[in-house]
Amino acid sequence: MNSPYPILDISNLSITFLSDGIKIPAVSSFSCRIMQGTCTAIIGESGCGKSVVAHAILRLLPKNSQVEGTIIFKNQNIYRLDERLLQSIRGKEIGIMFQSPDRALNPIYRLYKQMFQPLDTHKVVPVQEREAHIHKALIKAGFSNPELAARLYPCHCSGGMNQRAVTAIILSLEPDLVIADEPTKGLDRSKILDIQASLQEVLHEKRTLLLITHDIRLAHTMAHHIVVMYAGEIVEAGPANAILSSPSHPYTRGLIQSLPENGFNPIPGCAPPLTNLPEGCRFADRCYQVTKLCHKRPAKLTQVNGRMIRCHRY
Amino acid sequence: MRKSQHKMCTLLFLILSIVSVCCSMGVMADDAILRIATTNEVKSPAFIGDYTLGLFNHLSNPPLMQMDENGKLIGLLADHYEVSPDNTEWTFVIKDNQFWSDGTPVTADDVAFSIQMYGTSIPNAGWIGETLTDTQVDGNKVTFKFNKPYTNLALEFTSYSILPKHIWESIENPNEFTSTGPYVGAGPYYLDNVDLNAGKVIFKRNPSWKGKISDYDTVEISWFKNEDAAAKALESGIMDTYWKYASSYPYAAIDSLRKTGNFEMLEKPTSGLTFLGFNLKREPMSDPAFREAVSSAINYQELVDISTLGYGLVPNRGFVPPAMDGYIQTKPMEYNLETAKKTLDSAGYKDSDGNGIIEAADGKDITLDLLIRNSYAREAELIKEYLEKAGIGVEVRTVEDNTWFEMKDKLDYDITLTRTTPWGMLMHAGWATGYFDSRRTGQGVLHTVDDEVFLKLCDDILSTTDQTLLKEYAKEVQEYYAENLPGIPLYWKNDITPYNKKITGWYSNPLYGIMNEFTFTGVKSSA
Amino acid sequence: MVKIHPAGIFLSRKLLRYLLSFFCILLIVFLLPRMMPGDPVSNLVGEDIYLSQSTIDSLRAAFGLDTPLHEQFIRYCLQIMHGDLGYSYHMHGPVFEILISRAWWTLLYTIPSIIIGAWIGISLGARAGFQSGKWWSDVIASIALVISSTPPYLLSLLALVLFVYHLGLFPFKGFYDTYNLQSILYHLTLPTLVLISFYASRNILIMRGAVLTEKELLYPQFARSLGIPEREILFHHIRKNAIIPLIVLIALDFGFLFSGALFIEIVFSLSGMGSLMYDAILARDYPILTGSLLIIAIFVIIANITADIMSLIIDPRIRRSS
Amino acid sequence: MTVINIPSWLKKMRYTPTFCIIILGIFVYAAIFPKTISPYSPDIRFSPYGEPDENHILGTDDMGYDILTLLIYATRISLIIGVFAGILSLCIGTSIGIASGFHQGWVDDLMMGVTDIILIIPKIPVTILIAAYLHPSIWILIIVLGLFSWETTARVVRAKTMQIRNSGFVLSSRCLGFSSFSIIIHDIIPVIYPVLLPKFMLTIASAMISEASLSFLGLSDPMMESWGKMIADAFDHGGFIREMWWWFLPPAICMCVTVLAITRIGMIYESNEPEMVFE
Repeated sequence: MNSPYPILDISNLSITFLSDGIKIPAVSSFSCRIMQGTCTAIIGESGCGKSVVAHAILRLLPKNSQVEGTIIFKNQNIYRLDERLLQSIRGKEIGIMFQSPDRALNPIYRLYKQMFQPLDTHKVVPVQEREAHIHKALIKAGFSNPELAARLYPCHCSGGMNQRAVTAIILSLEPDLVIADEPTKGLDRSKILDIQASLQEVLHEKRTLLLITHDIRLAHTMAHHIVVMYAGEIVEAGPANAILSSPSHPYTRGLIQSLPENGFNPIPGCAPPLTNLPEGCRFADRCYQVTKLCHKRPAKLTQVNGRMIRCHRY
Repeated sequence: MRKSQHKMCTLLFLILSIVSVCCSMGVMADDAILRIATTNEVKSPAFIGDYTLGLFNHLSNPPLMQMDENGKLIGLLADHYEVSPDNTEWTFVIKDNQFWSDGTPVTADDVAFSIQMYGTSIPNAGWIGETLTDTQVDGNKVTFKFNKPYTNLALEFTSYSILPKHIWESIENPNEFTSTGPYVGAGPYYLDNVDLNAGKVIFKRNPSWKGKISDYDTVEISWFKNEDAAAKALESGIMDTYWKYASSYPYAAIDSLRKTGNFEMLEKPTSGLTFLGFNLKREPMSDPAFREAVSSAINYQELVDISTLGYGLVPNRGFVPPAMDGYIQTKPMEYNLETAKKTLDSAGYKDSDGNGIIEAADGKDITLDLLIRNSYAREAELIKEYLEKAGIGVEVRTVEDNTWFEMKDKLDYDITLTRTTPWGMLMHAGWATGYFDSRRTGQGVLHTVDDEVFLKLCDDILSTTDQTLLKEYAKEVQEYYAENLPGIPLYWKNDITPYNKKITGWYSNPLYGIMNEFTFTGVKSSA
Repeated sequence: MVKIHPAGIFLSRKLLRYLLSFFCILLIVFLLPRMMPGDPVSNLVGEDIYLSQSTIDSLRAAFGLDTPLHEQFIRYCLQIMHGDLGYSYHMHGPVFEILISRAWWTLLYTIPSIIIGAWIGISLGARAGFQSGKWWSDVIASIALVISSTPPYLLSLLALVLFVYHLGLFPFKGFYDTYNLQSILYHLTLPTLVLISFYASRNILIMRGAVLTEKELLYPQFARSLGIPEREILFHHIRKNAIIPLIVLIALDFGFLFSGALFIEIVFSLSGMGSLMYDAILARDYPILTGSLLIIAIFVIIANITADIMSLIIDPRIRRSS
Repeated sequence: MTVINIPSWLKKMRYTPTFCIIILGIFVYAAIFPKTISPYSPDIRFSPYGEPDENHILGTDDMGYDILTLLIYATRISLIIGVFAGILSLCIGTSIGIASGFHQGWVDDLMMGVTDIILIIPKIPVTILIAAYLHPSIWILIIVLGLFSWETTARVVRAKTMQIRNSGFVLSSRCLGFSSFSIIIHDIIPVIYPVLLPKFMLTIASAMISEASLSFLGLSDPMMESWGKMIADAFDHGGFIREMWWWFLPPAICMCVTVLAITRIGMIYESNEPEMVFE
């Protein structure tokens, strides 16, 4: 499964936001290598910084953010690129599906125009074939009647239709790396299966997928590699089936337990506020195997039989 | 960003090119054109119908009589006039050797036709239509017969321009007749073009004019809609002089005009003045003692300094200024707060509740309703301050001109501020009687005095043309004003007319200032 | 799923509303001048002229003021039906011709000002709103604010003194000296530039406010993530969304096209519609006042209709909700 | 990401440039206690048309009053008229705009019909009417200025409301059963606010300006000293012909600065943090 070279290499990325004079460390020392053709899933509670990482990859963070660390995409450092080169990568080589598709689409344009414009910017296909290309992408995204769908306005469509519209726009540009940020949020069962099918299609076409989700079942079916994040840090990372079948970090084990099919018992307490993080391990006051050491010293990420864990017990 | 910036500079380039093309126009060659600036606007190109055009067209169609610089009536189109002893028959002898601009000679028929036409179809000449019974023409004499005696007909006939019969007889409604094209005139210039869009009236030299001629073959009168622009145009030199009917060049602008160094000032005392009018039909204004107190509470010297910037003087009780003939010396107005308070006290107006304001008989504070038009706001502020110092409460109410006319006619005010004009002072029985006689209505008149003595005096004046008797009556009228103070004059003033130093030969008369034939035939350019 | 929006019902209801408001306007436009104190007949002549009572009565009859008000109104409505706006005794001419001759000149300087003012307002306002962090966007916003918060009369006079008196670039007054194109352009450049600065400053402020709202939404962010350059995001995406509030205002400017700019006409002594109506108000010239107010009312209604239709076309969300 | 919650407006107040607050403070102080900071009392007259010199910083006007004293005493009326008329017109305009934008159908038609009619009524004749029949006190002026300047605000607000009427968050709060009134307060006004702010600023400016043009046309009460009246007096009494900049520019500058300060304070509510994409 591991192909010859990593398409994306993030090394100790840490992002802090400055809002109203208060520093918020959203992500601290996040590093991960994503192999070409594989699907990596980042899972964790909402607010643990996983979406921040997704947006940092394409330099879409707002002005009040400070970013340290390097993100190498196809051995180009994203944060060293000039604006023009970055624009040629965005959409053409890395596509990102935003969380709330309703507000991500321009309300006053028909779907056809919103798909036509990026194709025209990146000149993906010659002009005469664009019509056919758009229809093909719409069908792939799950629209039964592409001519009708192309004439729709976002405000006239439901949430699910807009989600599929966003997918169609991204896939029509045929990017090498697709970042899906919470694709299944707020969707019912049948819609989730549709999204899952189109994501499978991405992998089928030998593209890389970075899945940001809190839906562990989706991660289980799709991902080859899983990264678990908690309060801005990686607590556990490794091959998917190994981590999901035998989670070693207490937080991961708690996540698995909280699934409906495993008894539905959630982890007590809630994540610490990012503005005043505890001394030791950030999961200390919710961990059932907590020791005095956990409260004093923060744990370091160590390599333990093929997976990375941040816990004093290893 | 390239495409939109490209568009931006093309637009800027476009605007700049238009601007540069226009500025290259520069100032046209300055051939012999006399340019007069004014703020009297011509509203429509109706030769007779428009009020302002009526003021200008004396230049091209001279009336029968005119006034010389010290106010005496002398002939213009007519040489002289005779009056029958019972003042009902007026005979005018027309000067010979006068020709219309289309070459035909001016005849007595033209005069007869014009006056009859005015009588029948012009609103403000309705009195001619009602009283003119017969018109006789023989040779160069015209005799008008009226069914009632007139003593000041010569004065009235200084404002009715005489029109060529052979042109105007075919026009069935002359008051509504409008045309911008050339009008036939008998004066030194004829009216060539009325151009509302350019904002000017152009007079060209009358080819068949036999009299003296000035250095200018065109006269352009341009009107501005605000005094600031007019003053700046004058200072910049593109205008030669400034004229406004019955008012002076703004006093405040005189200093900056002098600073330019190329203007002289023609200063002439005028019979136009600003006065405080009483509503004599209301308490306490009807009480002469109260009016006396008000008259001594006003600081006249400060009013002269502020309103006329020194180009005026403290008035006399006789109301009529020295600029009018028949003026007699009366006691000057004097400002004395103590006497004002004492007169109020002795007249029974006590300040019982000690709040500084006197009370009327019913115990309530006296607060006079001072109704003014907005151009008198400054004087009203001062009057309010003076009267309140003397113990009389004042409430100032500013209204728009037309509202003032209506409220004044309904006598819905206590005291008011308004002005007289040279023409108004001569109206009715003359010496400002037109403003006070209650039998006479009109926009600018107060019609507040219905005292028998005064009315009889007016009728006496109206029934005689004997100059010595008129002098006597004039003295009686001025003594009546000094005695009863129906209106308190605030200041007498001089009218200033600035003119370009390089131009000489200006002549000004009390009625129309420099707009008279002497100026337009005597003006020489020394440039 | 495309809804066939009931254009017919929607437009007919709008039509009924505009007919009703037109009738109310007809009533107001007729009554307002007549409610003002002051009598038109006495304004026919100057301050010093004496009108005998018989002349006044004959003139009142000629003006048609002697009949009771409701009769006058009915006669007035019939006149309107035949397209005759009546005769003005103050201006000595039929109202329609006077309005047309004055309107032609007023349009000559108002139409270019509104169009260029709108164009500058939209492009500069959008750019200032989009790059609101930059220093020059705050500079533009403050200049626009200074211009729109000083009295127009003061600004026009300052322009007159500066450009005409001191620099001598432009003439003092009038639409032209000699009736030719170059003279007209020479005379109208400064008033138009002053009027453009008024319209442009207001449009800049409104556009900047609207773009600031749109800029922070999600769809520009998504477009950026698709690699669309900033300039296209601004022009294609944000500006079209943000223009709706401005369309309403610019349509209203076109609506009041005929009323001209009174202060520009007073300062630069232009005899346009603004000063015609102002003089008609002062002289209580009922026919002119009623005629011009009626024309302006019709244009404002048309402007409002076009504004509604244009916002329907541009924004499907409005189409869905009406 | 819960943060210790200081009240949001206080937190944001720190960010408005403090000189705006100081300037507005000075003007409000001058409006309330003019006596304390004005060099002379307003009814003492000196020599007219005085140039600015050491004892008259801004010179004297045509009646000899000290211009700086007039400027200070005029603050009160200008501020009251500008702000109150602005607020009145904004409230009417916003409520009618939102009501007709939110409730479609005959409500919209009725409201917009009324707006069209009031839009067409010319201001000058109405002011003449009012000046003739009522004694023009300051409150009547505020009501007139307020009642005749809200139409454009109403139309702008209506256009914006119709735009966001069907967007997600409004629909969601609707199906949560919120009354339309609370939807308006909590959902629609915050979104409309950035468009409303420039309109509010323009309304205050136009209220002060129309007060100035009324005094220029001579329809306002001469006893009411305001910045607008000062400028109008300067034009009527030769201030412009003699190019006495120190007479009519200071009131115009005060007007601009007041409107700038009020807007700048208003701007702190213009949220420029981007819509949080990460929740």
